[in-house]
Amino acid sequence: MIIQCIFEGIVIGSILALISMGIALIWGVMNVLSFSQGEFLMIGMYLTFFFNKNLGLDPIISIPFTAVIMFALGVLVYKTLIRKALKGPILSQRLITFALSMVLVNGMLMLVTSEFRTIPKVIFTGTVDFGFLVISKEKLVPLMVSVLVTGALFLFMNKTNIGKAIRATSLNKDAEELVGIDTEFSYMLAFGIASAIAGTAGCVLSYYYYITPTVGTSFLLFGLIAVALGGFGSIFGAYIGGLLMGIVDVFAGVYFNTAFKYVAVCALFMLVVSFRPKGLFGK
Amino acid sequence: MKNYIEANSHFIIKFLASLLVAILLPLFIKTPFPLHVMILICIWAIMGMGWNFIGGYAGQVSNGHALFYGIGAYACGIGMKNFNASPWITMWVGVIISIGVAFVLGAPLLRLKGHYFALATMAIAECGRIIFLNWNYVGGATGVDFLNKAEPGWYTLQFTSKYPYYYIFLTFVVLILLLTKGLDKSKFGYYLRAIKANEDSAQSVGINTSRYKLLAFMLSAGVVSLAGSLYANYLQYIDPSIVMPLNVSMMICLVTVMGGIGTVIGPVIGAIVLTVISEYTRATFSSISGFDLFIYGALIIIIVLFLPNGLISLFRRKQKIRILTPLEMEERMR
Amino acid sequence: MNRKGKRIIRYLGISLFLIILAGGCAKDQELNQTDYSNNNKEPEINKEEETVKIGVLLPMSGAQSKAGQEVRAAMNMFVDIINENRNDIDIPLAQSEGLPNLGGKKIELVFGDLKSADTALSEAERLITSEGAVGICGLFSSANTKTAAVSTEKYGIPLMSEGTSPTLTEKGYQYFFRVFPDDTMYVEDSFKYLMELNETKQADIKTVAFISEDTEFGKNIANVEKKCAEKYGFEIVENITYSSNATNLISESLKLKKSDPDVVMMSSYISDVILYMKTFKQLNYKPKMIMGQRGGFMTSELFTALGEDAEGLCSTSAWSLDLQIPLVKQLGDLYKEEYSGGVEMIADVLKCSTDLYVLCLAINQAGSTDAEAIKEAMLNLEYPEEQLFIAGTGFEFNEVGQNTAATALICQIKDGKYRTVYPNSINAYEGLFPLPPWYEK
Amino acid sequence: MNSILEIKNATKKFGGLIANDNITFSVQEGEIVGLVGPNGAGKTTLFNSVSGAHSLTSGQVVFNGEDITKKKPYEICKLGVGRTFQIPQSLNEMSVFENVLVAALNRHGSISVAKEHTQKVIAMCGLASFIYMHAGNLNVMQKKRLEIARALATEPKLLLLDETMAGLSGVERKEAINLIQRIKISGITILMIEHVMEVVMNVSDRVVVLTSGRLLAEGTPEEVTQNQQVINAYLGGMTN
Repeated sequence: MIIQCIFEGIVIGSILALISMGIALIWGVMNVLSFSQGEFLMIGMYLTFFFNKNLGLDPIISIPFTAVIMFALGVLVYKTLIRKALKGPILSQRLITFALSMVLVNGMLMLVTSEFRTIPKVIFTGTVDFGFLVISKEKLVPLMVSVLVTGALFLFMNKTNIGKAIRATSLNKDAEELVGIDTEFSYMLAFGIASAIAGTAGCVLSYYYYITPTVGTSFLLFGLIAVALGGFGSIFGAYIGGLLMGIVDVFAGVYFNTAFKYVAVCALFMLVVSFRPKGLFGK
Repeated sequence: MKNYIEANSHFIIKFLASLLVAILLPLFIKTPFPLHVMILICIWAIMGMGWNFIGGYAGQVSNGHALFYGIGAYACGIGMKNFNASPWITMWVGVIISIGVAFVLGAPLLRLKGHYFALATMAIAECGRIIFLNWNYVGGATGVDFLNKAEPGWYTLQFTSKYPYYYIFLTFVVLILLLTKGLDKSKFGYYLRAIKANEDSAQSVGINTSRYKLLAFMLSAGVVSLAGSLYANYLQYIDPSIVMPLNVSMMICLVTVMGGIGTVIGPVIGAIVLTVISEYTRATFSSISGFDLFIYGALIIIIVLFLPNGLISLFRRKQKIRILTPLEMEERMR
Repeated sequence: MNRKGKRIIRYLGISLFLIILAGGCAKDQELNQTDYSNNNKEPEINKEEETVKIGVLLPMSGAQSKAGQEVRAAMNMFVDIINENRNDIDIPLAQSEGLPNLGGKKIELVFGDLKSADTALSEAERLITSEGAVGICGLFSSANTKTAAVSTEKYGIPLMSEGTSPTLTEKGYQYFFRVFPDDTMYVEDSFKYLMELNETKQADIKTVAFISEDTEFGKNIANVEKKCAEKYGFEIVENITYSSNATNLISESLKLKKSDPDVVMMSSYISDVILYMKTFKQLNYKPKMIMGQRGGFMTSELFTALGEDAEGLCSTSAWSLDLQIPLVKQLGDLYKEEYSGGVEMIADVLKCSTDLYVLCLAINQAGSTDAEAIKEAMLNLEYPEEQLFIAGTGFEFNEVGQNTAATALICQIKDGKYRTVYPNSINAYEGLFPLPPWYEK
Repeated sequence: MNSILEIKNATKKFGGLIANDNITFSVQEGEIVGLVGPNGAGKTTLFNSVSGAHSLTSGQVVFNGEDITKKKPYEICKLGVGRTFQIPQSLNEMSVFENVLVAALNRHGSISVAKEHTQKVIAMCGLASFIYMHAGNLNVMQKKRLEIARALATEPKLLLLDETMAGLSGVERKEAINLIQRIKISGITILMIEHVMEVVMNVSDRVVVLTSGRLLAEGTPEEVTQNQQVINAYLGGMTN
């Protein structure tokens, strides 16, 4: 039973990690708390559904397409809204993303009504039953994809010079400009990558989850907490934060009380933040 | 006192004029729906002003004030249902409980800065909602409805017509507005603004920043809980999903930012504009699903983008940055 | 932002704001001249209105807006049947135009948005006072029924709701009516069905588990289920409450799999039902029987989202397409072809539209839109037995507004459609027990 | 004259780095003490320890006979220690008047009394013409002057000045020296970190020299300039 809980916890944690990494990227680089990350996840799911229904693509195959479209959407949103908002007070940046999430949810609601859709058949189905541990192949997909995406993001941020530029921007924007790095480009890129990651999370999640305009909101709150748990702007910290959230979510539910499992998760967050005000890996 | 009036004459004239309008307006309204909107405006104005103390003046943006809103509502609900106590008493019990909770939570919370503080308050409000949802004494998910027609209106604060509700809520709005005006130019107000501007340098000039932040947090908790009690009596039925959801916390913060953060009448302006837009978009566009919230979100984006300092910047000329001529300096020195 | 730009925005903003305000007030004024200064007596709706307006509250946004649209279509169907002369349909008021006893006045629906429980209060009030509704019905949950009742009781307007919580009839509402059974009857029925399975098919069901979501809907049913389980002697192995906006339902499913009950009774909305079925499948766990308490089980999306995974799911219900009454098939087909764009009629949709239909019957029988007269007519509603299109023996409302003649039934999904399995008086189809596992080994 | 401030073997470590190593000296009431030393000698760290911005690893700070090592910045300020920051930390969204008013409120509860006091301090510091300007819009010299005004408004007994002369032109420097002398006359003891030797030598009564976290020498300006260790450690490069 415990092994099953650990496995399930890691799976849920890996999806939460995908969302919290996107938030950590935006938070770290632009110090903006993005409330619309949940909605990018939802749009990613609808894109996957669209590809699956009309072009018959399995969610995994549609990951690259969804990621590219979401990247473009992220850049568009950055150019139109976030860039202007960055000039205003910090608080209005957070409210812009909150209002944007309201617009996206209800816009999608008007477009495609709130009907619950699912992806009928996927390549990896069926379960492998070891008696004490049942591994469903559908659950392996989010695990693998999130490890791949984290690795890719880690390499990109540390190895490529564009990635280093983005990381440098998060440390000190003014020094950046003096050195001649175009911070606008880094911001746009960061926002684009974050929404692309959320889109990938959407593909992965639509593997076994239902799709409706309001699906993003519940993932958003726990993605935010996972980021704060992991630490200010540290992407690796967000990944660990996401995993931790998933495991605590399952264990609290099974061994404590299912109704109060989210109270346990919030209690963990309060505990960590009171001892380390900047989160586990925060600078 | 004389120079106080002379100094704030500008504010007093505007205040009395708008008060007159607020008092006379209901007499021209025939159907209760606009009156319902005005009552909501009062509620949101009180909440916005309450939140303004901690979010606006002290700069510690909290996204979890629905917790105190819920405590105030439940204090009245349970008071009426189980103890048959008049809301005039249970309202203040709710305020005291909220201040207590704010004091207990304030100490660990206020050590956090910026986004962390916002996320921590959001997590706590969500925990509060879940706890109230599964707590059978307070009716849990079935909520508390206290439609009690026995005692007369003034004792149970339950009336068939809307006018008494409106005028009672309006008096609360005026009282809290005057409280804010008083505190704005007081030591408390200056200290909070200093904390918001630069906490370290504020501390180096003798301000006990953690104590003042806690005071502001407790004051804002009390005022928001008051709004919760008033709204509970108007709605006469409460359950956790009405009084403690995440979007109520966000709306409280939105009302103040929209109006003009850290100003005296900012929250009131924000409450008026936002409530009117949200109620009327819902009433007129109710046929297409989701359209009214779509418009609402879009309007908020437009306002926040083009008027970053809030709607109040429309009505207030920017402070002139000028250097005093020597003559003015002489005259000021005397 | 130079000063001239700011001044333009200022005037633009104020004028826009005043237009919204004026538009809103004007819309209310001309629609309804009733004077509200002396507020405590009921609003006298002047008689020359050419149509009888009925307020309909539906969830327009959020997860339930699709169901809202289906209910709206069904209600339009009933309004057309009443307003036009449809002699091919053999139910009262069909063969006449409008309400004969009110001089042939037509029925007109006015709609409001049920975004959340507190908007129910203001929307109900808006429909009554600004739109002049003489009665309120719609797709209610128990929670928003209570807030809507605050308005309807205050203005003395009949409220028809299918919120199934038994507490609704204990509140002493004067003008509240419910055509179909409440939770207690549904849950009693599901346990009687289990008893019958034990007798006729030696299913020897002994243990039961309850999964209920943590809002009003789930909580009420959980309490009733506990009482009935003790009454009928079933052992409760698990009683799980889960948070309705959970990101995953794994811990709940694991606890269920560990306790492995004979029957799982589930009261959840559609999103959780889909998630549970998928999670059960991933854990390779198939309970012997899944008995849903309506909610998510009574939605058209259950079939589209789950496909053949939905086979064998049972649910309590007040109505089913395969009732052996010709009228049922006729109304079902009319709805499918002309109103819902090919979506099958499901129980919840019929229940809400029947509320509307019964309200019109009462108004017609009372011959006026006055609430007391409607209440009188409702309490002794005459309805010819052979023209019934719902289960049960007719419409007999007791003084608290519950239709005592309504009966519940149990149905099970077989090849993509709900088939009635209990009571077998309505020649039920042979139930399937226990359910086959997910993957044939 | 009794000593107003005694620093007893103050040590401050940031992880492995020893910023202050066992520093002991005292400041007498009413005098001006210059704290000099090359960059990175630990001068500002010492200031932060005295004013409570961060705690000492070991050692003790006594002010007017009261141990203030463990106290918080606002408590120390209330006791009578005003300080300025090396990089001006003014309250940028507030006007100059409000900046100083906030500091004046430290001693005077009522707003009106505090306002009068603020007027006097602003006039004394020569900021009267910028009274309604936002602190954020001031230039460096004005911001440094505002730092002094804010510290003065708290009516301190001891004033810690952190490089208030840096970046000032000839005329501005004279005004600053004049201001410091006026402060001294009003009976406030001054401990100031300064790089501008010309100012330190003819303004301060005594000079304390720090190098790489340790106390090198202490004495009147004349003694310090002759002290051989100081010359090769710090003044060696100067050819005057």
